[in-house]
Amino acid sequence: MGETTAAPRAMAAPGGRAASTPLLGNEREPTMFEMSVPGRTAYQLRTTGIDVRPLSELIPAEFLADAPCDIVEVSERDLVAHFTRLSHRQFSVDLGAYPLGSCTMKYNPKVCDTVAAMPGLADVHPGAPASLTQGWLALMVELEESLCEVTGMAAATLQPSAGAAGELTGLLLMGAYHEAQGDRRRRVLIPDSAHGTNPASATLGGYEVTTIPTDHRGLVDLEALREALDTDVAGIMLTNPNTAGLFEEDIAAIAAAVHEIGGLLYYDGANLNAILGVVRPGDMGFDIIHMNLHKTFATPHGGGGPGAGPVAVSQRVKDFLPGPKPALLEDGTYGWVTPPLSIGRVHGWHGNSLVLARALTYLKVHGGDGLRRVAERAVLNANWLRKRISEHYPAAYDRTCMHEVVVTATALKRATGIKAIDVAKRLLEEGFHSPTVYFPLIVDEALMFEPTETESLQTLESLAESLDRIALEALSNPEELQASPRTTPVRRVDEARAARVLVPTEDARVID
Amino acid sequence: MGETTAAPRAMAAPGGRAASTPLLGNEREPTMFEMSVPGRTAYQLRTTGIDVRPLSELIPAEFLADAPCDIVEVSERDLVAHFTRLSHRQFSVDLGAYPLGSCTMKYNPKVCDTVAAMPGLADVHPGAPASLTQGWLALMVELEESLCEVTGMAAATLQPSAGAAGELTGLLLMGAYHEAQGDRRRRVLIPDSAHGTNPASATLGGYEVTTIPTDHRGLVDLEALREALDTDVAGIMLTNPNTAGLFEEDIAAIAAAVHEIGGLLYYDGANLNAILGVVRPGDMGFDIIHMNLHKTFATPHGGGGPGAGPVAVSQRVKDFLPGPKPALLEDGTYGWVTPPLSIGRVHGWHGNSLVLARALTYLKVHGGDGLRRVAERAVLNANWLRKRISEHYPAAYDRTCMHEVVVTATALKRATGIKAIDVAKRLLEEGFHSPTVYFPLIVDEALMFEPTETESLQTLESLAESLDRIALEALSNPEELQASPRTTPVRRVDEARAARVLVPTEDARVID
Amino acid sequence: MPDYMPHTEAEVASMLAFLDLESIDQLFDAIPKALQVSAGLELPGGLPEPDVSYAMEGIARANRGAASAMVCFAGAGSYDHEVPPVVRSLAGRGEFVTAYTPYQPEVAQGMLQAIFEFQTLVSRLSGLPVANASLYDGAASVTEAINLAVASSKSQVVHLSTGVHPNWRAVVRTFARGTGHEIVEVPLKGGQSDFDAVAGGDHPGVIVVAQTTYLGTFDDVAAARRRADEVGAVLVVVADPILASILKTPGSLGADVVVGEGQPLGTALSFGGPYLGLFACSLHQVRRLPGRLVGETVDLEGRRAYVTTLRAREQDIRREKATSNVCSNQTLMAVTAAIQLGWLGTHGLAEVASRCVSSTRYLAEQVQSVAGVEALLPGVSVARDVAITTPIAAATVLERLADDGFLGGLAVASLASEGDGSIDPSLRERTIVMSATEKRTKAEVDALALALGSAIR
Amino acid sequence: MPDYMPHTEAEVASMLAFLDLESIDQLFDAIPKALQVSAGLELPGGLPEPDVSYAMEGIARANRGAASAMVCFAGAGSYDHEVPPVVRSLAGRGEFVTAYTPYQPEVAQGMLQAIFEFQTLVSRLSGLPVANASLYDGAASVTEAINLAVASSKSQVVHLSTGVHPNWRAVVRTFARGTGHEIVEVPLKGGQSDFDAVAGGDHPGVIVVAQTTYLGTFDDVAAARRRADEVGAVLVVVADPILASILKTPGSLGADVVVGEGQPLGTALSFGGPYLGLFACSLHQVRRLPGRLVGETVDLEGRRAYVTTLRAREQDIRREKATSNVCSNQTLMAVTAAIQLGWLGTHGLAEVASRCVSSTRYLAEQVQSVAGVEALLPGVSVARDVAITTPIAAATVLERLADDGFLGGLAVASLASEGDGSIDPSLRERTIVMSATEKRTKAEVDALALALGSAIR
Ligand SMILES: Cc1ncc(COP(=O)(O)O)c(C=O)c1O
Ligand SMILES: Cc1ncc(COP(=O)(O)O)c(C=O)c1O
Repeated sequence: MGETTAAPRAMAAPGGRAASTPLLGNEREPTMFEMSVPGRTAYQLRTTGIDVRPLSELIPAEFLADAPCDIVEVSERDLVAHFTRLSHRQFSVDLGAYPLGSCTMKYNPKVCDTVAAMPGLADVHPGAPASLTQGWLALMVELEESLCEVTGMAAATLQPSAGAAGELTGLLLMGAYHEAQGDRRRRVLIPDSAHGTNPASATLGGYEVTTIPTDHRGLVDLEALREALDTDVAGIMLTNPNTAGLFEEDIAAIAAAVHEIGGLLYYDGANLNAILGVVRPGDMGFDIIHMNLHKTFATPHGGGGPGAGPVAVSQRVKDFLPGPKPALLEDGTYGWVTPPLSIGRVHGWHGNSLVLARALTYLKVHGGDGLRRVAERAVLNANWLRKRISEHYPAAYDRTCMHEVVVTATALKRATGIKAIDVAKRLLEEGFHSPTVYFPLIVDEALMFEPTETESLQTLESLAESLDRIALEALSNPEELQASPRTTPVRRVDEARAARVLVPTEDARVID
Repeated sequence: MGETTAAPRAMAAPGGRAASTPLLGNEREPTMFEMSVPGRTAYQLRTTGIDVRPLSELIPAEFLADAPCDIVEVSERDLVAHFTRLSHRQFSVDLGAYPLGSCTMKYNPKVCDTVAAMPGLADVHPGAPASLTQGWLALMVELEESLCEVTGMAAATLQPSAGAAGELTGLLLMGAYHEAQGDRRRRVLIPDSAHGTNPASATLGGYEVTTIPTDHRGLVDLEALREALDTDVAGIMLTNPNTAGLFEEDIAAIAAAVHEIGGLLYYDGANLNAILGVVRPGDMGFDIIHMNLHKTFATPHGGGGPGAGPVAVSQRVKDFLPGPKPALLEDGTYGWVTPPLSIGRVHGWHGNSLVLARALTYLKVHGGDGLRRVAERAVLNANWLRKRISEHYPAAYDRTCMHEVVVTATALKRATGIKAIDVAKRLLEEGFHSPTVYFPLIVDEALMFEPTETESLQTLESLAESLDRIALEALSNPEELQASPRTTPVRRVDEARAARVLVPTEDARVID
Repeated sequence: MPDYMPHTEAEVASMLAFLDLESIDQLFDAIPKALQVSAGLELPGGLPEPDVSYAMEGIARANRGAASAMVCFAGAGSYDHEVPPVVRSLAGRGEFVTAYTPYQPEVAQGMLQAIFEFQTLVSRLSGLPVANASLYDGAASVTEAINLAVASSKSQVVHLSTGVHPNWRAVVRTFARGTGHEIVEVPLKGGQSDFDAVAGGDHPGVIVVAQTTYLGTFDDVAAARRRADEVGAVLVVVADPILASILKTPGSLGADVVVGEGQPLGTALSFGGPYLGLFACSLHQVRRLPGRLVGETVDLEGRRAYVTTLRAREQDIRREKATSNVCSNQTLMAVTAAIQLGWLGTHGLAEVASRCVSSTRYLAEQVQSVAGVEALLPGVSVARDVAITTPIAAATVLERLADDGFLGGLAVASLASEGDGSIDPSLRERTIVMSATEKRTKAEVDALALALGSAIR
Repeated sequence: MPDYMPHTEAEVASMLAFLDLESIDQLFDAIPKALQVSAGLELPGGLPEPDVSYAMEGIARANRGAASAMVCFAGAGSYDHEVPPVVRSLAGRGEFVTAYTPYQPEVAQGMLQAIFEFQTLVSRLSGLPVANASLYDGAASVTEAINLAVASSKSQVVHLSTGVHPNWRAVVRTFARGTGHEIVEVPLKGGQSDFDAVAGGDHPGVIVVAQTTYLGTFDDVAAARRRADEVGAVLVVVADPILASILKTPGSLGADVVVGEGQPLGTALSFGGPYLGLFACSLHQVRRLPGRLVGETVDLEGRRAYVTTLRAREQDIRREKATSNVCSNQTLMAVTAAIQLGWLGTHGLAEVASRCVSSTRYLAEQVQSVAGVEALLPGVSVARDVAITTPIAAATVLERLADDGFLGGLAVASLASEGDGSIDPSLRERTIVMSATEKRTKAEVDALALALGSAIR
């Protein structure tokens, strides 16, 4: 009987079927749109007592759509199941070690989630008068001051939303500074090891980029730098430790040289974790610096963002900072003040405020001493791992590294055909997220490990054992290895096809 | 170099290794104890300003241990990773359909989590004076009244922590009632289809159990019941719909017969979901009833509990209810009142209060109409499924069922050797939780499906298709089927060994 | 009205058609019309979620006494401990919260392993080799322990120390109506069980004492063991799971069964529930163990796995012959306790325990320095609670303290009824039991003492 | 002090020994001693988590203006919408919160699919076929849109309507310092862009208008499209994602790029961030798209899979030639928006949009019935905000309303600086822009109107 009058066959996808959670299976998860059924709803809204009038009485006809925009129609139950299953198809720090170089994927304390959810912080309208937001203003002033102390700078802005936004802000500050000296400089120097955001930001900042090579030590080639310097150079962008995980030992000389031609030093703070409480960019001679609070200060990365990229500057750049800035006023209250020569706003409001609240929480828990311990343990972990895996994965530069180590799989590749990417994929099967691969660009077959300070010695040892196993497997069974990962919900994906047959939305679907 | 001074080899388990999350692999997750490292800590406590004195000054030596009890030593990071990974090894309603018969695994609205976490509810000491807990008292009174209206009873107690506790409470009420009539009755009648808690509770309530058989309709055998009735019978325990998912049509006759000999009717409310707003136990003639708020009222089951098993009673049993009970006093405030002939407390305090708050939230969202819709859709779903799967999985009793349907795999077993348990295990691979198996005991090879009202038609159809597939596979490839589940973190487990070589704690471990 | 059901009207219609039905009411045709609700339930109509949230917030606000709003010195079994965001966040994961009892171990290793870890922790803290997966609360645990002990000793006479929380004793008495156990309450003398006072009657089969009493004194478990040996009784010990870190374990002192209230292990005060009944026993009692037990085993590929075991004890198998009727328990609280204990660790738990004792001693000193306030039992060591007497009714004092923002403790008269063996009848109405957890600061204690000075006037 | 690092002292020692080091300081030997921090950072010592929580609670309490504490009528781009527990709970799952950018698609299908769904939703709402994975906020989106449009039109002259939020325009101007774009602001007339007022200058390569202005009026996108066609400009439209449900899509009206602020889609007011920059464009612009883009593909077994695609646009590959410098974006807010839109669905979003317009109209009527309060633009339809003028300074009125428990709106003078083309200079100081979302009740609106009556006196 079942099959006679049976159910509507051309059905939406079943929201209650859990075959895509890796706990049960590795089938694909339907999209919300595939689960959608006309007329199904989940929303519940407050009873207001205000009648909803016909839209035609409220909105001029030329602007009004004929019908509501069709988005999706699912039940709350299916919504929960869908996103819970998607979460099971996602790796995260909460699941295990994430030694992704340059990303500082440390443990994100849960207390910060609670702080960011406090109604007194989360429910504040950014345009509310200062009298109603004294807490937020105080928080921001305290954070600015703390970050200045950590970095050795004179003043800061919290507006930039991420590192790249901080970079661009910094470059505009650089320009404003030179302009105020009556100077218009066109070039910015950037090492070849730099992160891609550096040159991209420089371009958007209105500069031409001059690339400075890295020498055999893995450091800025001082000679090349000196040659590139002239009075058309607005400044240099450096990260220190650099992206090879090495401290730029010549920083004092570099700073002197750049300052001598009237240039400024920009510090890409992505690697600040290595030197917290040990050495400060300001003391090294940097004039402008951004921090990635989503790296160093443990605010979670959210699968791609949000971050926060505050910029701190030395005394002579201070007056150009974006505004309005939070400040303690003379009457003892907090308010907004715009610096005299401000470049203007770089954010629609005051920055990624709730990220800032998380960072201040982290800062307060650690205090000055704790931050130094962070750097020490981060560097200790990286060096331990560097030495421990050096047999099969020699460091690109054989010296004490800072918080991360770049190793190379060139020898492995030569011997077995196994590339850095194969190691990275195979490592997933071992229960670890892959390191960063093929960055920095100056190292062949680069694998960049940043173990971070919240991983234990046991985790490092286990990671090393996995890497050893992979190296042996590369010799004994390279084909199998290249087929990895095999235990994940999907295997290696066809990236070329994604670009060739672009399907950026459900409505462009061509597959199945 | 790596291998010379290499790392300590006899190490604790690596907390950062995620090979046990099914996303990456199906290795076993180490226990917290295996990850433990002497001296490692996670805790952080408030600064109090009170000095901790030497314990020897505070505690008589004969009571004081020589050293703190060794429990476990892990970092917060590893704790998070461990329990997040464990959560990935656990099925739940949030992941997908859970058609576990008799358990009413409906969607648990997330709003109830928020309510249960409100500091004004969660942070209240149960012994605080009534003047400080007026909100809680009001909540409880409102819930009692609502539950009485839903069930058609006169008064209720919220103290019992779960259904079984409600049963025992109800049986003690039955005893107190008879005693107050100067009657001491020794027997309680229970159908053979009843849940095991019913006879177990009856024993603890001081009764002997007389089992009443089920007739060919799947209902109480009225003749057998009549024969069993005499003035030694304190009452009968029924669930209606019964555990075969059928409504006891003769309920009026049963009630009359039991009342005639002076007995009381106890209603096991586990199946209340089917009849919300349709028919009320009180109107059927029941005198005492428990509800499972963790079934009918959507409070989550927490992997085994907590539940809440309020008991409601008719006018004549009211005075015996446990106390103290929340009540609106004459002065307009709320307070605690103990019924005149109360059997006493059945809970250390007032019941599973936060579960009660969730249930009231659910009740308020649904209101009277909504509850009836719940029953309608629950029954509609069960019947649709019953008919849809009847080809391969005929219902044990071929008639309209209520909120759940018991089907039998006897024919399948005869034809293929595939048993109910095999179907249940194989269904996991299809992305569905198994139904309840081998219950009620009166049905051979029973598979008890309770789809619940929050599952969609699409989910039901997909479940049916999976069941069809399994039936065909039973014919074509029974060995494969018996090997299921194959995609889960562990395969079928050795239950006999668990009982034979008891390892109830880490300290009793004999494996690996 | 919006709700959580997915059915569109079209779907309901198509489903009915599939069933050859015209209306949904026909599904209920087996139910006699006369019995059916005709005019709908007399309940208010459904409200959208946000309206209900506002309503529940209003209810919550009416609880003046929330520990988040008042400084909490109330204890006596339920304590205001630190529960960090990390524990709440992990224990609140949907997979744990919305799972059922682990009937299919292949997809329930998460809960099963967490329970196994919980059992291990309870076993270590109690000093006994087996612990179950939880019972409803401390009161339920002591009730079940008595049932087990009676079954084992074959005597229904129970000597129950009045050091055990009065509410729990009330629960024991209620359930004894069904089992017929004879519950004899043992009075306290100097804060310890005075067995001589009940020596006249039948020899008990079961002795129950609290290692630390609800009034904050240390009872003598070793002495209770000697007593039990003399009369051949099974010894049940009620223990506090925090102090378990620093006290000799009841197991090492000879307890046969150890029970307790697990609320202090990560569960909020919660107006009394859901709490967590702890239950541990010796190996030879395991076949009488109430509730679920998780054991380790292997799967068919030899991988370590967990499963509920010795199920033949349980009601769903043994029915009227089961050792207990418990089915749903408090698993989520057990998992919470495992997480909280993991977070505290050996050192954290010891630190919390030490602070509780130390700060309660400081509290005792400060409040007893107020003229008119006396120790209930001068010179007797305090564990994690202290009982004091005031010159006026305790209830009045507490109301006044509340006006100053303090939940100053519990009035013993609100717990122990008249004639209770735990306390001198002449002092009952004037006794407060109070406690300082690891969260209480010096400033808070000092302020309480100050407020108490005015409150007793 | 406690912290989050697992290292025991013994482990530190053994790790140092493995590295042949005596002290941890030696790890930093490459850093010139003279540069090193000698005496430690001048920061307070670390505090335990609970102390910090209390401190942060104190800070939070100092924000009198929290929408949970005051009735919020402030809008102008950031709105107090219902975000239900279910959305917060799903978006808060640790797997989403603590993931990095999906660099390894095999273990990031969760985020990738969620972003794909987000892109689909934004595409549907904008009426354009491609949407990216998010940018920082509305201001960043409009800035990037201008960059894309300039690159496409090859003219750096940008006609930017002053109907666009003043803060966003400020951001555009700041970043134009680097790109050298010439930003010409187009004044409003009767609440719509008055292109004739700027017709004198160079032909623009880019025209930017807001479909609904920050003052709550409807601008005429079709007219802007005609203008753009006349001068050969690329048309960028700023749209509100809620009203998108009921208005003609900007795409259907001829927008080349649609941008917006996604905060109303499930993100709290958050004191301005993290918010969500929405960005959609036509297919032929896709190789200039800023930020990440997720595309569908297959894995090597042919299973549907998602991956970030067209990466050659991005800074990590293209470096100084990249279309944008953006790296980290606001993915978590994008996922939140997808969840929130899933919860609202087609009907819920339309209901919210209709309520916003309807309730804001009611709000407009009520406050304008107060003597002395006028519409800024009498007779002009209001979208989801309404601008009113008061007889006294708007800032003073708002302070007074705050004392009565209302966040009564935003003072236009706090947003638009002197001479801003969006508003009559003589009214700037006396104009308030206010909004009623779907959450505002009749009682609240009526009470606001009453309070306003006193506040303007
Ligand atoms: C060295 C370096 N610089 C800059 C950035 C850009 O930072 P963000 O992603 O916050 O924009 C990164 C991010 O990975 C980085 O590693
Ligand atoms: C029919 C029936 N009765 C009683 C119970 C016991 O309820 P609880 O688990 O709440 O004690 C159950 C639980 O599954 C049940 O299904």
